[in-house]
Amino acid sequence: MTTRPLKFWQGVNQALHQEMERDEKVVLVGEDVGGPGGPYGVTRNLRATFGPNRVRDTPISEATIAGLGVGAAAVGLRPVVELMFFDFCMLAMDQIVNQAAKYRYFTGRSLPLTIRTMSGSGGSYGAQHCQSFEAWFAAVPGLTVVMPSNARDAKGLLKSAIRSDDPTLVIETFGLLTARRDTPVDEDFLVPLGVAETRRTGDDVTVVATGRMVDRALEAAERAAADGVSVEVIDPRTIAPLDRATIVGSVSRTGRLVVVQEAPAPFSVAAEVCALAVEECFGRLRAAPVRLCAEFANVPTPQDLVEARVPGVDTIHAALLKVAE
Amino acid sequence: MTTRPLKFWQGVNQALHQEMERDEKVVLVGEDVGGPGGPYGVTRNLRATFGPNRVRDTPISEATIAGLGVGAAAVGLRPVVELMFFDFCMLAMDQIVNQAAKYRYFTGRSLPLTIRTMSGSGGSYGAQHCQSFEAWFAAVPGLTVVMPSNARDAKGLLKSAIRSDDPTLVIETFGLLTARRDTPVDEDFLVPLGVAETRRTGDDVTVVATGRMVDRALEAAERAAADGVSVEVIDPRTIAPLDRATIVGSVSRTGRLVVVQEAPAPFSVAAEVCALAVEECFGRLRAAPVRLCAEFANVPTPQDLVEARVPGVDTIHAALLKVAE
Amino acid sequence: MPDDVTSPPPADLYRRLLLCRRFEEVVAEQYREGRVPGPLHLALGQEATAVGVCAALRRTDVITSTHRGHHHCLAKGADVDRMMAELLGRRTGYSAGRNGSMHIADPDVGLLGTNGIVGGGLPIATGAAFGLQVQGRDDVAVCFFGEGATATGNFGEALNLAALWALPVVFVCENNRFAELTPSSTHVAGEVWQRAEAYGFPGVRVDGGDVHAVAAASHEAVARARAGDGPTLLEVMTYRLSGHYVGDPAEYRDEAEAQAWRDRDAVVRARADLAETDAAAIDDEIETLLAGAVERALAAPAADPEELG
Amino acid sequence: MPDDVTSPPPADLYRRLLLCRRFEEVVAEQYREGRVPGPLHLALGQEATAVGVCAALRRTDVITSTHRGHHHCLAKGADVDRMMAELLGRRTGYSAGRNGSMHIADPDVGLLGTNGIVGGGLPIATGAAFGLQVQGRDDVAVCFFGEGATATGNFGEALNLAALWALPVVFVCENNRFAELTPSSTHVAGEVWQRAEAYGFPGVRVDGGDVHAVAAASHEAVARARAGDGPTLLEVMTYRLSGHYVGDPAEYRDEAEAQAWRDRDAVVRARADLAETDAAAIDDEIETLLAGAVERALAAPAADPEELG
Ligand SMILES: Cc1ncc(C[n+]2csc(CCOP(=O)(O)OP(=O)(O)O)c2C)c(N)n1
Ligand SMILES: Cc1ncc(C[n+]2csc(CCOP(=O)(O)OP(=O)(O)O)c2C)c(N)n1
Ligand SMILES: [Mg+2]
Ligand SMILES: [Mg+2]
Repeated sequence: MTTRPLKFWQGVNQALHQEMERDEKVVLVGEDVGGPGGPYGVTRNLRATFGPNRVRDTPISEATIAGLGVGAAAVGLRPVVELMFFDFCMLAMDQIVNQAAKYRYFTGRSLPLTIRTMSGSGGSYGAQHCQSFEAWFAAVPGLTVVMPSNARDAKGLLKSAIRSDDPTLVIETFGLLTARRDTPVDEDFLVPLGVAETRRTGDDVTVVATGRMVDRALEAAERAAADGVSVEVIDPRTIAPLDRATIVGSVSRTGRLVVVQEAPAPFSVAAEVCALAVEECFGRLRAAPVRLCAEFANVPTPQDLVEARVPGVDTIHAALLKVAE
Repeated sequence: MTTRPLKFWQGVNQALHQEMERDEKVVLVGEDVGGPGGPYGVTRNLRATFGPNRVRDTPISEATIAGLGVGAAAVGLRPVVELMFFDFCMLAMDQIVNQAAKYRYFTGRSLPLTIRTMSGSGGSYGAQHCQSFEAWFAAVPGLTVVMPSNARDAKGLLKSAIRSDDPTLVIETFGLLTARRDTPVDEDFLVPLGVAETRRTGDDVTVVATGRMVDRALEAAERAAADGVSVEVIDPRTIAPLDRATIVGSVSRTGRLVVVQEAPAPFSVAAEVCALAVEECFGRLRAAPVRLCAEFANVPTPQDLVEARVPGVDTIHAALLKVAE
Repeated sequence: MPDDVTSPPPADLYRRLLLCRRFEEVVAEQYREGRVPGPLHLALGQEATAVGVCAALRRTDVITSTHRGHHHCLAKGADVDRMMAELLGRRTGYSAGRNGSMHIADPDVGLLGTNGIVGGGLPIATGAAFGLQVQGRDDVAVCFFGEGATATGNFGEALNLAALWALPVVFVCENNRFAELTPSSTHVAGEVWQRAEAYGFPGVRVDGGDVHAVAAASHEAVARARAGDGPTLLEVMTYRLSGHYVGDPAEYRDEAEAQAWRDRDAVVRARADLAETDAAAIDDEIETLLAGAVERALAAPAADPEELG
Repeated sequence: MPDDVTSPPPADLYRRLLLCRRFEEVVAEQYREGRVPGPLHLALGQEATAVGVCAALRRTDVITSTHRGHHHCLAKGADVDRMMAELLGRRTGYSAGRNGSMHIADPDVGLLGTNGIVGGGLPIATGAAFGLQVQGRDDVAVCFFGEGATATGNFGEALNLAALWALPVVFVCENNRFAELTPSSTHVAGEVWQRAEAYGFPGVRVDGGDVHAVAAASHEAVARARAGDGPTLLEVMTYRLSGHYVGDPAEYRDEAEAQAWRDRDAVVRARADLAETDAAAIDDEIETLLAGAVERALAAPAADPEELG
């Protein structure tokens, strides 16, 4: 497959273009997604290409934006709705959790709805724009939750989400919008939902990393290799349903687990991964699993404070050596 | 201390009466809390006793009900706001998570706000009234989250919440409203926030149980005792901040952990407790921790289906014997 | 229901009204027998809203309903047997008996669902209208909700967006004077129907005791929506003759007021429009239908604990 | 600000307007130097809203502000040094430099906070008004928000509840014609000020280019609230001369329209009310104040990574 070094946002944008081209039932709604092409340019050119009927700028009505998706999907569209920041999803929780997630349960019908949002502390936007609560949605029966860590997955997962017949939440990471990864240009390129990617193989320690932490984990793994520690790095990509087999398989082999994420540790994805590991790999664990997470504190605004709150490459590297001891 | 066998709702009601009597800054707002005394009678007589200025029936505006609490606390009251069911809290997430929880961080001031809600599948109310997502709020810096499992704690924790200077979410369990426990009548009786209760001591297995599952765990523990397995039962009571020391202390001693809760397992309180146990007690664990939780499925309406979804005493008992093998 | 029927014959109206009324009365009996899992919110006295509004609708139009929605479901053409079975917790019910009264849906007849969340249907109906508009269909979406729901954030959001996009949606506020255990004065500041004005579309108040008035107002609103002229807000003034739920003694209610509504009962009035023999035949028909529905439901297996979802 | 001053002397008005204007221009310079962490939303051109409204307020009255709130903070009496330090990420700032522009609060002067959530202040101001009412204080709460925020669910909820309880709150919609990168026609159906009517309280539109008009309308609304007569909705028609954020080229804007607003700039007009020497003295005073604020802030230690919270 031909690939191009796309930025994360370009992956998203290409996915939207391709899927809207492919299926006229795909529509896009959200604040500023149309005329302006998104507050961060992610959706540029979609309105110009597909017109104002299919690409609409909404007012600031998060609950109803989500509801637009639920209702439109119920009458036959395949809507993609954007809720700008995860923090704003809090205004749409009823529509996402009580309505969209339960539609199939109540009606027996599919609800091909994709909800896109951004999360994470990469943007110096402070405590009401940078939260990471992907675990919330992962706890809800009926929702698929994906969290791409790079352009390739951003493209492939979003395309899969749009083609999926069930509500899927795509959590994009703000701090990665301009990060590049080689990405197939192909229209048929999909990243399957529910399948983790082993970004690096290794024998001594398993790292499960998400979002903005994947690249850091990879770099720390490189360094650890130089120190003689062989690290496997798994990016779950889909948070719910979690690819338990890949994680359990790896941890069973290495006996050591480090989970790295941008959310604080308590009641998070990292908690679930640790619980999973100890439940499923108990006899094979050679060291206590380690959670490397953001401090359990609000997200500050200045970038150095933001960075002080989340694990850096040095921290990860040190933890890898320590757990491998 | 003189005690009386109060029902759970009576514990809540007594706490409200006592704290409103004690401090005229305590006010109560919510749907039907006033005239009708609550849709389930929990707040009866408060309006008659304290008058319509301090006890108010609101319209169905969950976000603004929570906001009433935030704003009123900011100007010197000590409000208690009721959001009937956890499922309806989804309409108030912004006010709870983005506003209330961050008030101290942004302003440096206290925000003495208590938010009461009910959760759990005890009431045959179906998939939009019986959800258990206490883990969501426990993941938020700045919120205290309590989850009483009986009348005594319902009273003592609510009183502590009202006296606390920070936002506290009190999650009452619908299925327990009429369950009794001996409860001190004393006005000075408080249950401290952040402190677990060891409901039963034992040496072989630690059970951490919450809400409606505590009584079941106690019963299963009794049965297990008859089988020669000595079970310690811990009720965290406060979910955030979790009383890590009590849990870790017990698990370090028994080496075996079973977590029982009414929420499904993935990304839940049980996940956090398991993660905690393996992080802190790694060398002392003698068996894989076990999560006994609701099935990862929507809450149905018929009571037998509801019960089929959550762990019963038999299931817990069997798990205790198995883990102790 | 044939397409584009604007004013159904009196016999049809009576049949539909009676079906709503008797269906709920029969279910309430079953409830008292302990056969209905979950709470039961009846719309006795409010039948004319559902029947009047749905008289203006086609099968391909869609509605969203509420926790108090049996009459909406029936008026939109939901299957009586599957509804009865659902309420009685049977596997032959709409969702295999697992969900009961607050979660009944039948997309095939345009019923997107009753709803346990007050105001939860407002964004969904708005979204459905958007979906219909994008597809160039001339179908419409109707959103039923109580006056209590006008206090929810969803209400203002939905009205604003529907107006901005000229969506083919009719907002039907069923003002039955109570929200749970408190009167509408606890919930509604000003007048509901007037809320539409500020958004630049028509708000209309109509007498919910008069099924013809409801049907006429609905016909106009639906025609407006079909023509691409945007939303309408109908406030149907009605009365909740039942308690909030079956078992609610409703002591907060003024008995004289209730009696006044009983005295102008839409079902009774619709019956009076018919010759007695015709009316009696319909009475029999409905009793037979419902008795059969109960019988078939009770003969069906109960919801299966293995079938969680 | 002394209590119950209804119409501040022209020199005071100019001083306050100029402080808002120059504060933001100075911060914008600092931003371009890379010294301001986080995004910066300026209210250039909108100063008369904040100054006119706050002229009717006491120190013990409270306000909620928005992501675009420097002018509200300053007009309510926030400390210039602590604001400047906060924006420059210094430990001497309002929250030790950790939070920046979108999270500035000073409860001591009645500033409950700017806010990163559009519409987030609506329930809080309503709650504050409730708290004031319960305590029998005759203080009021003022809620500032943009016209974009009128589309949020919080808007309708807050208006309804404030009306039902006759709360002492003034809702001030600062209609600056844009919400992020789209014009108000994307966001507002009908007219904002009219929304109040349906809830049974006054809605008033006022010219935001005229600080006296804003002050007069606010005075009336605040008096109404203090007297226990309930809420008022003020729609102040103004214009966002800045982009959405510093750095936004604002190409979506019609330059002629912007120029028309510049031509009737409230700051310039307020200056014209004064003798030139008086005006020049105020100009100097403000420049000195701001230059000092920048200097003191830059001399202070940066926010401390050890002080997360
Ligand atoms: C968001 C939400 N809040 C509260 C409730 C609890 N509740 C159920 S019915 C009801 C009253 C609804 O009143 P109205 O909208 O007038 O409908 P009616 O019951 O009169 O048909 C309330 C408050 C709910 N189901 N959902
Ligand atoms: C709930 C929410 N949705 C979206 C945003 C992103 N956002 C920030 S400012 C803004 C526009 C606000 O417009 P308006 O209310 O008119 O205020 P203005 O910026 O014009 O002062 C938007 C959509 C947000 N901060 N909060
Ligand atoms: Mg009602
Ligand atoms: Mg604006």
